[in-house]
Amino acid sequence: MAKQDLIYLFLCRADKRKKLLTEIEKKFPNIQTINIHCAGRFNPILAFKLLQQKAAGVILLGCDTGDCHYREGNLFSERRIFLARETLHGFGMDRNRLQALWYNPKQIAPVLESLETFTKYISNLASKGDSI
Amino acid sequence: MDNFQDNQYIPFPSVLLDVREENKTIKRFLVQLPDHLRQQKIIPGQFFQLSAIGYGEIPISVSDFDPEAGTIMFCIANTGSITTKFHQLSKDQLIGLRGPFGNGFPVTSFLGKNIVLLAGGIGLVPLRSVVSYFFRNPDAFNKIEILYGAKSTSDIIFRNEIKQWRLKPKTSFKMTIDNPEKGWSGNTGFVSNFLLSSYSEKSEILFAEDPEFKNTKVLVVGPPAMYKSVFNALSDIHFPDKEVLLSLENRMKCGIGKCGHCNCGSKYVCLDGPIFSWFELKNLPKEY
Amino acid sequence: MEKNRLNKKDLGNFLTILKKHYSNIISPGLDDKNSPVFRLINSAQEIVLDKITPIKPPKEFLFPQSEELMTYDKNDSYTPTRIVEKTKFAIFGARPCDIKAIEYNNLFFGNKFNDPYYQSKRENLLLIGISCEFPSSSCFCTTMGISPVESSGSDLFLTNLGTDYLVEWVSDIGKAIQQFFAEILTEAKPEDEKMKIKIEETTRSKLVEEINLTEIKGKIIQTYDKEDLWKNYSEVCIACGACTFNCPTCTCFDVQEKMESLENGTRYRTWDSCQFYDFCLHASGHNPRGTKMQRLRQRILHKYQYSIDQLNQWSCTGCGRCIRSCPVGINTRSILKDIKEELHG
Amino acid sequence: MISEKISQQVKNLIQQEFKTGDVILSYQDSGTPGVMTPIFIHSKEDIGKILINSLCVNNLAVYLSSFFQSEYKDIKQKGRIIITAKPCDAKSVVQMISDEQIPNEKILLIVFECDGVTTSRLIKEKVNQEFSKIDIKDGKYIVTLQDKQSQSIQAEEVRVSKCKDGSLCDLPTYYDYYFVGTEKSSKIDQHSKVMTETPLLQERLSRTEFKKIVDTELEKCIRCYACRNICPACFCSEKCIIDKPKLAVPFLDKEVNLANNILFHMIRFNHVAPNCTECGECERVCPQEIKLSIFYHYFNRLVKKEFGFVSGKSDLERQKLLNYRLGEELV
Repeated sequence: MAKQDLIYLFLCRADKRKKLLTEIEKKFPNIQTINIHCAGRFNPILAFKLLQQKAAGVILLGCDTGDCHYREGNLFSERRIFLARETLHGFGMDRNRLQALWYNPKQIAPVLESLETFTKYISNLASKGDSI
Repeated sequence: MDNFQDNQYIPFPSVLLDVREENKTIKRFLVQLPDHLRQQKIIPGQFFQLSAIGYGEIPISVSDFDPEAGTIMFCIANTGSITTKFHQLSKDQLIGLRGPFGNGFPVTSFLGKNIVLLAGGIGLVPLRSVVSYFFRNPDAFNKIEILYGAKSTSDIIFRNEIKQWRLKPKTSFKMTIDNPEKGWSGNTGFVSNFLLSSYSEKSEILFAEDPEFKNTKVLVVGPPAMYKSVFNALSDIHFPDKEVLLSLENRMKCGIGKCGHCNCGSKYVCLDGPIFSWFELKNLPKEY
Repeated sequence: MEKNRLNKKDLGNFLTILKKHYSNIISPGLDDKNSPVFRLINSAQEIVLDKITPIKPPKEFLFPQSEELMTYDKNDSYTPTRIVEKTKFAIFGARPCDIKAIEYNNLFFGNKFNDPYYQSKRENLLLIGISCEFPSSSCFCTTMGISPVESSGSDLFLTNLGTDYLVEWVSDIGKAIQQFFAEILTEAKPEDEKMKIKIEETTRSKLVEEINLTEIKGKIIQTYDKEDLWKNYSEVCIACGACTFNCPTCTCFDVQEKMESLENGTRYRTWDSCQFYDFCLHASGHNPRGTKMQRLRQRILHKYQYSIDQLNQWSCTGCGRCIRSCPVGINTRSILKDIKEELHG
Repeated sequence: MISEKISQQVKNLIQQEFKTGDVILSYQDSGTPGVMTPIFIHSKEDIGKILINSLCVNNLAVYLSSFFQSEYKDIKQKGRIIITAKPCDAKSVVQMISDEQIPNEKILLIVFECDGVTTSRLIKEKVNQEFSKIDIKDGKYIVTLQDKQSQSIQAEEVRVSKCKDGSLCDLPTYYDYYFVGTEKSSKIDQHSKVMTETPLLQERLSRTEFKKIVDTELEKCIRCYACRNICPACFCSEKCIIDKPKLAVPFLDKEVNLANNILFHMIRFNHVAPNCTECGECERVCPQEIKLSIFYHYFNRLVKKEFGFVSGKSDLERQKLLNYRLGEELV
């Protein structure tokens, strides 16, 4: 798959979210899912590396604020993601290539919807010739 | 220069004929030699650069070489990232092979000599190639004594070979493990104990056969800590330092004296070594 | 040795003729911050010779920072492919220190085992030297026994005579291409040689200092155990690779593999520095040169002792780049002075 | 100009404070004209070597963490560390204390007033040639050129970029001694806001234009890691993710190309963003003259604006990015 539309999705406890995973696989062939234990374990430099070498976009999908299995993991991550997005901007990249979504695990539709918007946004960037 | 074989950086794909577990960290790899290497002389003590293709290259010394069958054997301990990859390989897969590099033991000069082999842990691997050279050429030496020290019983390698060695003529084999263990009736303590005149099972060659050290060579391979105790013991009995040969290991990348990683003073371990005499080692900086 | 004069106005023509035979011409030019840098040039106007020598030596054109050694792919049963450089190129305006460094590298890469990647580039190189008139305050070439107007090692060698260049055809390759430039060359005059000597004197007077190393040549290893001497400098050292990466004779490299996918990838080599902690770190965790003191000593002893043992040459040409690039101002000259003092009490 | 008087006073104080086992971190002449080099002093006799003047541009805070980290076992510290610092360097020290990299009680921080430092590179640019000697006299640099001619330069003409305004010159929140008394040169304009208010390239240019600048700058990088190793905020030493040798596939390929270079600098700035005190050392030491200031200014303002945190100015508060308490408000 070409770099310009490959998207990596870091999914908090993906092994427990079979239904969502199958939906994503069916609908978005260009999304590669990576299982992580908690959104708080997400290291932004992984996103930098992916964006620099392989992917056009990176999403982190974690639990809603307050729902975190480890109480505050996603709150740490939120700050980190903020800084990471600004880092992208600081190096002349589109900060929206890195997104964090916080969702309620029971609702799948809004997730798919935001993934849809994100893929569209990324392919739009590619068509404008905005390379990383 | 368009001759493919001129480029020393290019490995030759070679088939793994057999992969066997020696102990929990060491695996034995039997490799089919590429055609052009079959005619080449491979001296015991030399090393090859093996590539786990896609991951990187490591220098590994030859542990056995069968010129008739065209096979070569390596033993690899699982210590770093690339050796881990090697341990995941299995029969019939390909690895890259480049070499042989280094000087090797001067086996042809051992004619009529007594040889004492001191091996600590995985140090038995390069010395094994010397042993099998001798068994293939029984006239090349007078007598050999193999002194082997392992950390524990579970770390012992080449168990089958050791059984055969014990039965060979002109050969004696002694071994020890570092600490006493249940079910182990043999020697305990470091391998350097065999060199102490007060030790009950001291080396036969050094103390009985040739106590003047006129016709004896000592070959030592092991971890740096072992060298220290062995050298202490050897200097206590005033063994001549020029007759002691040992093998150094350093990080290397190219194997041909270009990358600059393995140097020890003005010597490159890959070109001038890996076999040095104790005498040479005394003049080298302590950077090994 | 035959000599000619070349009018400076004809430098453009000189390059045009040169370009017919050597498609790429590399010369000191200016970068976006007006600092001199060796780069590809297209016209005589881009050449800048009245500045100090660029901080990055021309070794990168013979020994690139990252260079592919081979590629492999699964379908092809891991058969590696080889890449050979075939473009002819010329380095214009290399100073004697850089020429001598390339000469050393030729010796090093050809020693015992041939390095085909280096040699294939070296064979395609035409080295055009120039007398050095603009030494930096860190230069010490005369200490290493190199004259600022020394031509040996180059193919042809220029000296600035004011309106003209004195052109010396040094090597066989240089002599062979002399005929192509017949139209723009004039005969050299007897006084040109005197001018060259005068330039040498002026340049020598501009150097900050010259240390006489003849007495300590080959004896520097005796300072190996003088840890206090090394610690004076290594405590300050931050263990970066600036000195080694900018050194024209530093040739250490690391070999790494890069997977494009599970099926194919490349093996490449890339500059490595003996000042890095992981330079000789064993897989077991043992590090033969684990302290900064050992690594700094290794660099200095390699330059001034080990290379003498191996190839009977200093592997330092006194270009002063290590001093210029050192973030903390470690002065190689004062290390040499300290060594000398140590050896002579 | 940092006066000889200060240099002498600092020396006198160190004489009094020094006890066996202590290490003094200060400056001395390197022997290269116009370049000062740090010095580690272990014995009382060497205190005379100390020389402090307006060429002391190095930030000595970088050496502090090495005393308390594993790699450099040979200099594990028993006594105190007596460190001489300019007010801007002192901020790095304070920041390291608040990052718990160095214990407060092991440091004797001697700060001296400074009104701008310079580097030999700037002086060379100013006189547009090489020189063989520099004397400092009456608030001027007297430069002896290679042809033995001399030229004098006013201090304020060649100040390094961080000295353009006084944002780093104020007194640090923590210090042991502070010496005042600069002489004979115009003081840095404390009210100037050059550093804090000049629009950033990231804001001034469109993203594609800015990206081009980033690419041309970082293309030159040779990854000698001088910027990382000179940085007082980069205190991971040999544990740095970039050269972790034990990883099967290295996180960052050693191959030097634009993508890897950008990745290296992204990782570095992302990591040091909350600790960077804008000391400017990374830009100064770069042998390829990469303008790293376009990045660290950006990150510093960002952290200040979004987290209200100015590194090096608060002693106790650890950065918010590293710390989270339940109920605390996010970004």
